[in-house]
Parts: sequence; structure tokens; C-alpha cells
Amino acid sequence: MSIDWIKLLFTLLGLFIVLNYGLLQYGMIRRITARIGKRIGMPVYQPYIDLIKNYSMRSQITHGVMFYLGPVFRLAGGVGIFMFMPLIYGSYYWSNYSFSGDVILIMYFMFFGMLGMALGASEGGHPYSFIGISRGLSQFTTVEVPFTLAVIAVAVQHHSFSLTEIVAGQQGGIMHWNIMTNPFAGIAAMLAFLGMMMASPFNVVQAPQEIPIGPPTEYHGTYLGLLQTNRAILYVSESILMVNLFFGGATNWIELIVKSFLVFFWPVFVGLVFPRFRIDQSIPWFLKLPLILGIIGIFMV
Amino acid sequence: MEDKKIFTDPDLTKRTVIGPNGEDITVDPIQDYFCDALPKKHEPKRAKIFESFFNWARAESIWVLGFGTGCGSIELYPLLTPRFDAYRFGVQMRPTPRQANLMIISGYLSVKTLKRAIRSYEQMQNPKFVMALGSCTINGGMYFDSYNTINRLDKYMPVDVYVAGCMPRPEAILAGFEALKKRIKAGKAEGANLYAENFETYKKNQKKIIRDWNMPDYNW
Amino acid sequence: MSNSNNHKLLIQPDRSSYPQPDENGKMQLDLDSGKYVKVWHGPNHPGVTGNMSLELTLCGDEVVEAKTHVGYLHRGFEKIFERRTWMQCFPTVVRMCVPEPDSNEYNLAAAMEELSDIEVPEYAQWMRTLILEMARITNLLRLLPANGGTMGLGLGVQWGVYLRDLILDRFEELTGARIYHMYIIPGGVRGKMPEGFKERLINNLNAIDDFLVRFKRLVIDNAVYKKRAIGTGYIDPSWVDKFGIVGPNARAAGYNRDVRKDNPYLVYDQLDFEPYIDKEAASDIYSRTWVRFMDLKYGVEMIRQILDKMPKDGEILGKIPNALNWKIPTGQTYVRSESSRGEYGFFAVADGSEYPRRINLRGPSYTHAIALLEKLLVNANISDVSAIMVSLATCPPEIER
Amino acid sequence: MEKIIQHLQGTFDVKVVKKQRDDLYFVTVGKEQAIPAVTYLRDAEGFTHLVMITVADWMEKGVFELNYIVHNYELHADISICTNINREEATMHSAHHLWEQAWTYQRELKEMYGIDFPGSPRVDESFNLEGWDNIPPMRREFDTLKYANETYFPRPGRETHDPAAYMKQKLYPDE
Repeated sequence: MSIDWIKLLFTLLGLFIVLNYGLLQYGMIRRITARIGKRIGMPVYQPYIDLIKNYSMRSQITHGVMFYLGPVFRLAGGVGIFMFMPLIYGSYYWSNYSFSGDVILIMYFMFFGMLGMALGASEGGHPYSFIGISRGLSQFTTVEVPFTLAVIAVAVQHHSFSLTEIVAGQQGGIMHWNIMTNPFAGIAAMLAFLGMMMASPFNVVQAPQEIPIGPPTEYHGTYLGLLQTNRAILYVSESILMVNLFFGGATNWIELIVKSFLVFFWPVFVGLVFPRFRIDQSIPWFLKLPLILGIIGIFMV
Repeated sequence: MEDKKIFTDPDLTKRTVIGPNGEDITVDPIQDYFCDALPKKHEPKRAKIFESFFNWARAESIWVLGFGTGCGSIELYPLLTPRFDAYRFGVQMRPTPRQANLMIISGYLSVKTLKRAIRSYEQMQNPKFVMALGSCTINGGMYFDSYNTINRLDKYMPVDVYVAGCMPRPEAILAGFEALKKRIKAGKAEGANLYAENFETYKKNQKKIIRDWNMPDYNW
Repeated sequence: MSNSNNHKLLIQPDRSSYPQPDENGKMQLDLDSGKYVKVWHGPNHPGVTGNMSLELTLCGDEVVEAKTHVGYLHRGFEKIFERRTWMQCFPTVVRMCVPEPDSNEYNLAAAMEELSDIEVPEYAQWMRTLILEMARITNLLRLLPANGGTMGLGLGVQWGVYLRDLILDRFEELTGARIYHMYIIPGGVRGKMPEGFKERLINNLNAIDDFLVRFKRLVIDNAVYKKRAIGTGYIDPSWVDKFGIVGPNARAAGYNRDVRKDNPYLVYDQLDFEPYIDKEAASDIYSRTWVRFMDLKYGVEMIRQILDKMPKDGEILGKIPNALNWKIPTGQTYVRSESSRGEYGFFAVADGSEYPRRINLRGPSYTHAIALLEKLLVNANISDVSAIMVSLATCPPEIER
Repeated sequence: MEKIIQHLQGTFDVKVVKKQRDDLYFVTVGKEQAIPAVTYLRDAEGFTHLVMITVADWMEKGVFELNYIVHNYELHADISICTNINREEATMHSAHHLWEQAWTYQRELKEMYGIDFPGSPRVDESFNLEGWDNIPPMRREFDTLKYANETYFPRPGRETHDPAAYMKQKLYPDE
């Protein structure tokens, strides 16, 4: 097997672009939410400074080997999602390492980061970390159910588990997008997306007023820097996944950025106007409406 | 009363518990749950340019520990809301001491709070700063004769910026942030190293008033 | 109009496997069994009101035992009063309760006036009423949105604290200070209304009216908020006398408890108002939020009424003796007023000297935050701990003093 | 109100009745009769609300004056049952069975004045102070300024600018 160096280069370049885009997007979102709260908000470039600050902390403490590995696993999960995701439709170099079964691999990587984080944070030994982890894992399991159903519906519709082919099937105008052709699966996935992005009402993991701040309680300095890097990549990757699955993909970078920003704004918007569910309320919620919609979505096909 | 009371905490005394397989395990919480290594001094980076770059980042991204120790915390609400909006200056609240850089001692400190404040301060990581609000942290203010509030904060932890007033207005606190930024950028805010160097003195002063010292001397 | 009886439909989970209290009311817990985990909720915790802490023993994420720890803000006020003359007590006494200091000023002034028979001019009484009501709405503007804030809805807090700042500006105009006003002095008040103050205050009140409409849409009508708040933190109405619950928390349990109505002080008997009482006695977080919401609404109405009815001008200070060596004759009294959290009282003892013998504060949080909170938190979910605490509107400085 | 006071005088050995306001009476009874009197007021006369339990320290007379202030929501009136207890061996009967919040007051009084309430739950736990090893701070013989100067580090240079002279000149030139 020969390595396509240029493709690897492009993938890393894409990772770099996505990282910067993620940081700027986070700053932008913070600014928009501040505006809604009548504030001016922090500068758009603030996440960069925070990142540099965190990487430049002088002292670190550790709670064990897994404590190191937690953020690393989490970052690996984020990068993994990105690596197998086609970014731009029709471009060989920007399609990363997409292959015929990439949807399944991406869904695996989503859980992988979560598990890694769970192992790492439990080594930290803070009681709030345990509560946060158990909440996070149980909620994520239920989130996966409607999301998987929606993905299967889309895959059955396009007779493929390859994101590239799913995107290819959606070309040719807004009416060909999966959100239009299979609205039930689309809505189910969008509702599950709320849970994936950990915005309120489903931000039970970090829950600042309840168990501040859940799994990352003990992480600081470089560890936190890694987590921040991951957050920038992971959230953008997940919104790109949604764009690919339901919003017809993108044929150039501008379209990609506009679409993924709009998709990302949906959980932020919901999160602004809703308080947080309790964990015993959020899990049944996912098993009610989104699950039914997902099942209808499959039958639609 | 002449005889000094001995303070014991049932959760912190040495005891034996039975493990899952029936074996006896001796638990000494102070030894097992905490690390008692002393703080180390961390030298700044050799290369001046790196250090000043990092200092700039530290100054522009100040994460405040959300610990309202006194009445000054009532003015921290307006600080983070539309009227004054400290987020504009890179100030954010963090709920856990591990991730925070700046500790705001908002007003008088009772002995009971001082114990928690010291613990939170020690859990913060190395470039760490302390800002003290109100005249009660400078010389006791209007509680100078109270039996339960400390008079001078700088005897117990290194203070970077004092903001005077009772209570300081949010504008004054914002000015305090600016002063702190200048100090950090100039490389003068080495409170953590100062604490490590003069550890003995600080600990002596702290132990003088915290009589039931039931924690290790330094909990990172 | 707002509450349903949903809490009666709630299915209480089976607690039979949980530890039961022994005859002293103390839970029998074996902490080494690994079944329970002990968590310190505070003082360094964003969900705790002020600087106090809760020692929670959790089983899973249910609280099986709760203990409140106070004293983090103890400044020994009642001791340092012994070293202050009656007049010197004034700057000190306002620091007793930080969010709403004016009740302290009024209570001390009223106690001193009662003990030494001083008449307060009418205009000064109206001004006192005005400033007490303004203090009430400033505190409510902070407390009411915090009910949503503990559940992750911080937007209301942003709006509320902004409006609170506007009212603080009016305070600054009137008294020169933002937080500690020291405006009410024995014998009267310190100043008159500045030019144009009334119009600016009415503008701010209109802004609060807008806020109330939006806040109702944002939080109170919010489906998720309803789902979490209804039925949580239920106070049995029979506890009201047993635990000494006062003010809005008692009104949410269906009792008519309002000092302004029961023992009218100042000019409250000339004002036309009716405190909101939850007739259905739902007495959960949701109902308490409603009572506070209506309190704020009526508070705004009340300020408008005061501005309408109050005399245009008048004496601000009655005849008081030399403040430097003001000896108050021997006697003791208890005066009370209604703060935004409930009955707020001062027990004052004078011994004929220049110094007070004893001034003791009865804050509403004293009963709400210790005996009641410990009881309410048992069997609560850890997610609801801070929500319950904020809905009781506990204020640690008045517990510890 | 008058009737209730007469009734109290008939039932208990009332020493002093002092009318402060129309709705506030201070009734002094003996130490043994304080709790029965409070119980009687609560159960028979509808004084269901315990306002506070508080103490005034009369060091000159060698007594603590305990006040149980109870409130009646029908009459909107308060009665304070006062009782004097010896300063040296200060013990009092507990009232925690009457109101749930009473033990909090008793816990505070035990810590601040050293008054013991045998049987009251958690009365020995510290309330406000932590690690206090001096005499209870609210007793009048405790000198808080001296203690603060010895314990904490007063910052040198703190001056007292006594405004009394200025005030005297400005406000009361004649006196």
C-alpha cells in the first residue's frame, strides 16, 4: 500500500483549518450569545489566548496514567471523526480518508472519545467527575439510538454507508437534501444532535450549577488545552457530519462553513432559551419523540 | 479556658476498614488522600521572548475562581452582566480552582473561610494571582476589632492587587483588573513563587489562627 | 392561575432500601461500605447562594443526608456592637445582609426611635417606605432570575441584574452609594429626592414591566422549567409553623404571611396592596418562583403608588438628641419589617448607656437555610440541590452575622 | 391580649410583666416555668410562630436573660417569655421538641454564650466558629479588640480620625 503523501498533507491542512475555524466559531458563538444577553461579549480571538494560556501553565499535577490519557483519547476521537469525513464533495484531496463504510467508523469514534474521557476523569477522583461521567455515558447511549436510526434510514435510502455517496445522492438543489426527502429521519437526527452537542437542555454532563463542571473538574493547564483543542475540532466535525448527512454536503469551503455554522447554531439557539433537564428526564425524552421519528424515518424509505 | 481543645474529625482519623475480600485495610486519610509534597518554585522561561509572550496570554485571559468569600461578591454579579461586562477584557469565571488563575478575595475573610481560601489557593496551578477587594483585606476595615476576621491578607497569601473601598464599585474592580494585567505583563506577578519561597512564614501565620489544622500542610 | 396539582401525581420512588433515621433523627450510614459518597457542596461552588456549604451524603445521585455549614461569613457583629455607640452601629449594621441592606437600617432606626420616643416626620416615613420597596425590588431582580439560572438558563440573570443596576443608579442618586446606603437614620432620613428623580425611577419601573413579560415567557412558561420545578422541593403546609417559615416561602404554602399587612409599619396602612398568596398551596419551586414573580410585579406597582401618594415636600429629620453621647433609656424591644425574603426583625436591648447592650437579628434565612433546608434536601436529586436552595432565597450573611 | 396576660399570670408564677407596645409584652417567669409557659402559649393561645430565642448578657447582675419571642398570627401580637439564668453554670431546658428550628438557636447560644441545653440535637457542634479555644465570644468579659490585636496582624499606620470633635463643633456647639 502506497501512502498518498499529498493527500495526507491536505488532510492535515484540513485539520488545521478546522481547528482555527472551530476556535473562531466558538468565539463567535460566545459573542452572539452575549449579544442576546445584552452584553458585548469577549473578543472573537479570546479562545486562542485561552489556549495559549493553558498550554503555558507552569505547574501540572497528575493523578495517574489514565489521567494523562483521558484528554489524549478524547482528542484522538475528535481527530478520528475528522479523518474519515469527506469535507468537500467532488474534491479528491479534501475528502480525507473517506471510504465505503465511514459512517460506522465515525459513529464509533464519537463514543471512543467519550469512553477515554470517562477513564481519565475517573482517575481524577473528584466525586463530581464520577457523577458527570455516569450521566454522560448513559445519556450518550440513548442519544445514539435515534441518531443511529436516522443514519440507517439515510443509508438505506442511498443504498450505501459511504458519506461520499450519501452526499452524491443529495446533489441537485435543496429538494434533494435528505432533510427534505426524509424529514422524519432528519428531525430525529437534529434532535439527537442537541444531545450530542451537550447544549442545554441536555448539558447534564458539565451542568455548571449542579456538578461543576463534571468530568473536566480536575483537568487544568495542558490537559485542558488538549480538551479545548478537541472541542474545537469535534464540534465542527460533528456539524460537518450533519451537513453531509442531511444538508446536501458542500462543494466548496464557503458553503461548508456557512452550512456547518448554521447547523452548529441550532443547539446553541435551543440552549439559550431552555433550562437543563435532569438526567432522569433527559434519557426518557430521547427515547420518546426522537426514537419514534427515527423509526418512522426508516419506514419512510 | 486553659486546656486546649483537641479537634478531631471522624472522617480524617486513622482507622481500619474491611476490604471486599475480608482483609483489613488501614486508612489514614491525611496520608492517603492527599499529597504532602511541598510547593516548588517554577522559574520563568529562559528566553525572554517566550516568557513575555506567555505573560501576555496570561494577562489577556484571566480565569477567575468563582468563590465569593465576602460581601464584595455582590458586586461580581454586575461585573459579569451587561452593565460592566468584564468578559470584554478576557475575564471569565471558572468553577474549579484547578482551572483558575485569579482568586478574588471579595472582602473580609473569617477564619473559617480563610482555611478554605488557602486550600483553594494551593490547588490553583502555578501562575496564580490574588486580588483583594475592600478595605477589610487591607487593614481589617470596619471589622478591625472583630474576633473572627483577619486584618491583613498579605500575611497569609501573596496579594497582587488591592482594590480599596467598602465596597469597591465594579469600575474599581475593572481598574483592578487593568492594574493586574500591567503587573503580569511586566513579569512582576510572581505570587506563586513567592508563596513557595516563603512557605514557612506563610504556614506559620496561617497555623497561628487556624487552630484545628486537619489537612496536610500543602495540598498542591 | 399558574400551578397545577402535579406534585400530587408524582410517584415517589421506593426508599425502603435506603437508610432510615434513628430515633434522634440522625441517619445511620456506614461511610466505609462504599455505597455512599460524601460531597461538599460549597463554599466554592457556583450553585450555592453566597458563602455557605452543604455536606451531602449521596447514594447514587440522591441525597440521603444533608448538613448545612454556616459561619463562613461570621464577623461577630453582635460583639462589635458592644464597642460601638448607637450611632456608630449604623454603618456597621447595613453590612449584616448584603443584598438588601435597607431593612437593617430601618429596623435599627425603628428600635432606637421606639426606645427613646422619637417621632418621625411624615415625609421621612414615605421616603423610608420608598427606599425599602426599592431595596426589595433590587433584591428580587437578582433572586427571581436566579431561579432559572440554577437550572442552566442564565439569560434571565443577565437581564435581571442589568435592571438591578439601573435601580442601583437611582439609589446612588438618592443616597450616594450603590450597595450600602445608610440612608435611614434614627429620626428620619438623610436627604430629599433630587430633581427629576421621580421621572427616571418611573422609566426604570417601565423597563422592569417589560422584563417581567419577557421573563414570564422565557422561564415561567418554559416547558422544561415546568417539568423540573413543579413538584420539586415541596414544603408541606403543616411545616410552616413548625419550622418558622415566613414571607414568600410561607405564601407559596398558602399562608398569608406578610408583615406589611399583619403589623403595618411606616405608611403601609395607607397603601393599597394585597400580597400574592398561592391559594392552591402547591409550595414547590415553581410556586415559589411565582410568588416572587408576583412580589416583584406588586413591588413595582407599590413604588408607583408611593410616588403618587407621597407628599411633595416636608421635614426629613425629627428632633434627635446629641448623637455623640446619645444615651438610650433602659428597655428592650423587638421590631420587625418585611424584607424580600420574609420577616426581618431586630431584638434590641438598651441599658441606659451610650452603647447597646445587645442587638440581635432574626433573619428569615436562619430558619429556611438550616433546619428546613436540611429536611428538604433529603431524597432530593443532586441536580435539584441548588435549585431548592435558591428557591428558598437563602442569604448566608444574615444567618451568621 | 390583656386576657392572655392575665391568664398567664394566673397559671404561672409571673414575676414581671412589661408592656412595650400594644402588641409586644415581655413576661418574666422563673427558669423552670419558661418552657411550660411557651408550650402553653403555643398550644392554648395560638402563638404558633417562634420568632427567636435570644439572650442578653447582664454581667453586672450575674445573669443571662433568655427571651423566647413567640408570635400569634391571629392577633398579630408577640409575647416574649423572659427568664434569668445563672451566668456561671448556665444551663437551660431545651425547646427543640416544640419547634424544629429551635435547636439551631440553641446551638448558636451554646457556642456564643456557653449556655448548655442538654438533649438538644447537635448542640455541641460548632456553628459559626471553627476551632475556637477561647471563652465563648459573646460573653461580655471577652475583649474582642484585645483578642484581634493579639491574634491577627494589625497593619501599622492605622489611625483613628475621630470625627467627634468636628461633629461637636458643627452640630452641637452649645453642649
